Amino acid sequence: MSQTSVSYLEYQGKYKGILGWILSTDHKRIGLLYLYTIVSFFLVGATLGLLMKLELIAPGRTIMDAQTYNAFFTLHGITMIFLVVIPGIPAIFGNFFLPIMIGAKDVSFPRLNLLSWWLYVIGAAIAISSQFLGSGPPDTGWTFYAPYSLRVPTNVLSAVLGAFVLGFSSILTGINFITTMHRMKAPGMKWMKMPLFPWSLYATGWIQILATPIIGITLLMIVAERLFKIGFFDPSLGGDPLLYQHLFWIYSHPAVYIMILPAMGVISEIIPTFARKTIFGYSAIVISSFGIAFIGYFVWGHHMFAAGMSARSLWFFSLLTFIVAIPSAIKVFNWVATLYKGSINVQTPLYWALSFIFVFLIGGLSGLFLGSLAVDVHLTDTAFVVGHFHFIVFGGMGYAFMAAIHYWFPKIYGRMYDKSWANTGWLIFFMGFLALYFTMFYLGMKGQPRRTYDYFEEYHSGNIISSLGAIVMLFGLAIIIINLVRSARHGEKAPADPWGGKTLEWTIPSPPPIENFEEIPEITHDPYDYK
Amino acid sequence: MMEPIKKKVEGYRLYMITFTVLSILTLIAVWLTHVRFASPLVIGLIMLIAAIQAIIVLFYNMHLKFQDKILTIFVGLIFSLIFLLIIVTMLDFVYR
Amino acid sequence: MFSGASNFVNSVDRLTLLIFLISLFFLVAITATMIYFVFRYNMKRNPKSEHIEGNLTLEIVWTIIPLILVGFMFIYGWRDWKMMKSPPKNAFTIKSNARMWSWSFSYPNGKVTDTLFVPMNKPVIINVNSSDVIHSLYIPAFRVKQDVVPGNKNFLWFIAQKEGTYDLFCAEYCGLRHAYMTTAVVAMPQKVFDKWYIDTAAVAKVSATGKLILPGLAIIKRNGCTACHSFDGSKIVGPSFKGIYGEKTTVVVNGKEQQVTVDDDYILESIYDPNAKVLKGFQSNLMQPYKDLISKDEVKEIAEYIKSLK
Amino acid sequence: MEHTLTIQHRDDDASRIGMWLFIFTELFLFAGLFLVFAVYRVKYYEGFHLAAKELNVTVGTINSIILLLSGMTMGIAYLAIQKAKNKLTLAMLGITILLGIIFLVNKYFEWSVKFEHGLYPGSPELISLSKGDVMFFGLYFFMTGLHALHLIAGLILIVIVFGAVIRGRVHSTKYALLENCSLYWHLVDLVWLFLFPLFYLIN
Repeated sequence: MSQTSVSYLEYQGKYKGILGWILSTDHKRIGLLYLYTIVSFFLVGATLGLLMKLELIAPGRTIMDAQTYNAFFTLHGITMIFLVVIPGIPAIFGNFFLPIMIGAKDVSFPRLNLLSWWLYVIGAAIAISSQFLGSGPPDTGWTFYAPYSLRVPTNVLSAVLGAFVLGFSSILTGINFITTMHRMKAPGMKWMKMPLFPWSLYATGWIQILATPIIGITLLMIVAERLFKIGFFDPSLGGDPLLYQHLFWIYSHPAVYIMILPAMGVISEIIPTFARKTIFGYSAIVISSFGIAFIGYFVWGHHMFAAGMSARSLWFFSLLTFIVAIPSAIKVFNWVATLYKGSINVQTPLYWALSFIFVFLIGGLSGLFLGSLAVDVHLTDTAFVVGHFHFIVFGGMGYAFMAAIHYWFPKIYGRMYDKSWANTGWLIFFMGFLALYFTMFYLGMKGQPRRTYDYFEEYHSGNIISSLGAIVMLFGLAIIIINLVRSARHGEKAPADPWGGKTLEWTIPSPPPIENFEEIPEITHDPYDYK
Repeated sequence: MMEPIKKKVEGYRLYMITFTVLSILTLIAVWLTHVRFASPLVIGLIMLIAAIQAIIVLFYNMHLKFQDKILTIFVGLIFSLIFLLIIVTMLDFVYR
Repeated sequence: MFSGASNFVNSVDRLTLLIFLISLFFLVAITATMIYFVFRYNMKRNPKSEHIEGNLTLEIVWTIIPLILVGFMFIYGWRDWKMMKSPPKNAFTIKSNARMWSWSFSYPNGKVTDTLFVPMNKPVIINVNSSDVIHSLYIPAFRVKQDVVPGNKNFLWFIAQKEGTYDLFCAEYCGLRHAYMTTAVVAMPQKVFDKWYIDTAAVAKVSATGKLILPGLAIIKRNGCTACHSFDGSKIVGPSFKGIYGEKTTVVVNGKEQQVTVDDDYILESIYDPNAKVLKGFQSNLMQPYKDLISKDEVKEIAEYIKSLK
Repeated sequence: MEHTLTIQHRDDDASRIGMWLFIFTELFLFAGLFLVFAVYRVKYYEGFHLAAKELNVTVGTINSIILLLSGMTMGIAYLAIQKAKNKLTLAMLGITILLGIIFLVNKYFEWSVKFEHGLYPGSPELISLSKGDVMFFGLYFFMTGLHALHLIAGLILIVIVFGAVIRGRVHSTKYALLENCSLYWHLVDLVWLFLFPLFYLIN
């Protein structure tokens, strides 16, 4: 066997053992590094979430005190948003599959890619250290709203600095991906012959580059304010707390699209493969990605409808919020239309993809309530919002992540997982998920505010269902993870193309050889060629 | 995509000319503030001068003129986006 | 839904229902189509797929129709919201002050309460103010909410249309006791309200529930002290009031420990300059000076009340 | 790793695109600050008006010209390396470094004068002034400080390039590093072109 045809998993380079991984500039190994770190953080965040739901199963103190609860929802938010969902799909599957899908041997800047991962680890370490250093875990919520975040004695600084470093990691990944797509597409692969997952990463990359610096500078201002008493946001020094919210959401709203666009890209890959049919409306899906990225840049104000913005702002943001729903709807319609007259092979990834469409629909439609000004006044800052964004962020990114890992697992590890266990896990997870988050819509309509440690008796029954749902969901999650971990080592060997996929990653062996392609392929046909 | 245009870049003189023009524009801006204080017209003029200077720096010093057109389009979009960002935020602060 | 508790309930609920029905239609229609396709065009039934690249007409149709629908939602949402910001001129104005973690309401005649009392069938404006961080005044039953941003002026208004007591929450996370920053809105017929409103003598003695209490307690409740100080010896954020009067305690002054006796002077100092001598084991800078809010006579009443808590 | 040798073919165009993307990010970093500036200028129109008079226009103008001049020398260095005139390149890079340092020294004196007058964030004098003044000087120190940090980063980059030219790692057919360094230096220039009129001139 020649050096180049060795799989990336077995390849022995300059460094051996663990160093061969954490110092590797191979995009596939970096993808897996991200996979392991992100999944670990996800489990931390999920555990915190479960503990919070257990606390809320009954009014009054159940298992923890209010300070702990507040610190938990802060850490849950920081971990899940900055450490899990934002890097999630782009850093793991983007790193692993973007070069392969466009017929390249690696990304444009492999060393920068490794640096991104290291920055991610360092940022994560700083953010997590906030729990143990200084005067106690931060309790501001992941939004760090001023002036509360300026006054509390808890250790807000390291959490903020951690988020800043993580932002850098995200920007570098975005720069790397965009450059790669500009410079390294295989000969013959025109832009409009590129598969949809790389397309979604392209749109995502631009948001990462153009939105992340805003949160960077905002967090730096918080640091300056806490350390040097420059009064950017403190009303007693002449600052305006609403300006903080503007700056924060200028990034953090587009961040939702950093999460959801790659998720949509994954779904756009899976549906044609399992329908054995080319995607319906390729260019509509591409254009809608950019529509989402661009319009999504100007809807941040809908997080602040009750905050006292000017009427003109409200008008503008509400209108654009409704308009940004349209490109997402177009994608859903195109996915469903792709199934029409297909020859559908129902497998685990398709279960996840179809349930993605279902939960994403619920998430998106519940957004209509919140986009509508008069209704939003009642629903904002209640459990309804919590339900809404968990349907979008967890239901969107989380389900797409599950779909992606079940879709590409055979390619990544060269082994197949146990399909019946995978399906069982999916079903239990799905049921638990609905119970957990759907009840939040009901609770929010009844008026239960969010981020509360305690609640009145009238909200008790809803909270019980929700908490039980969390337990069921995590049970399903355990089945899924155990199945995958077992199969990575002991599953039966997978062929190069187990699903009948047509994109480039299925033309190379599983697991991929170290250099991806013996010879760079020449592209002559469309990405989903089932003719 | 984004292939550089092979035409070789001119001589050193270009940089001396841009430097002279940029300096003169700066001096004009300073002179303007001494002539009349803080009328909206003067402020507008000063910002216009800054914008012209920025364009000179981008096109000549940063060689945008000698690169693929797509990069110029990107830069144009970036600046429009920044402009839009400020306008949209100002919708709140001006009319509150 | 449609309880009519305030003038906004029915219009908001109507819009909510409209969006709900449209959403439900799309959810059911799309999901059903999806499931139908999965069965109808299953590999076993349909072994060969057809090659369809797209359809421009369809793309246009399913762009335009949702656009029109959300356009309606936007217009109705905007129209109803406009109403929430256009109070009539003859409204009754109440000032509300939010602080960590309590509410207080002051009425034009100088009355101050911790519970919001409003007359029925009369427009009421509430001008909100915060003395520390961002809070949010939220009355779910009335469908109204307004963030209380320190340094920014804002208001909300409503007409209470049904007699009763309703929950009032803080909806913006504001720290440790955020969940307990709740109180009630009492909507009463105009006559009952007038009687309550004019009766300034009874103000110090009657709480929301109508029970007779010591004047000190009324002042404590009105200023929201109970958000942080308990009467039963349990530690919330600040020290409990129970059994402290006359006791010797250790306080921290500029980082140094010191012994003081809890007497009228210490209570006065703790209220007017709370961060000067902080009881050991408690955080400083959490409590704000109440110098402008509580008079010296009132402090005496508070001290009397604390004395009574053995 | 040996396999990377075959993968990491040199792609100067890629590194230029990467640099431009990074510059876009930097522009947005400053855009956030310009946004803050705009908001508070509207809110504290009077205060900003008066506070801006505290700044020394002469020093600011001199610094502007110095920075523009350094942009010129950087550009000449970039051309010289393409024409294989290494000595001229080194000389020009040296002058650029020098000009950058002069700019920083000027800035240092400008700042220390403000400190002597008690005009720094959190000082008792400043607190006693109007909220507009507090905000103006807060922004002044933060924005020019951040700009100075970028300038220092640029200087470090030039020193690295300087070394690379000496050791022959950057030469007439391989000058991507110098080109990117020059792009970055001009970004620092570009930001100052807006900072200068906003703080010193519009009063």
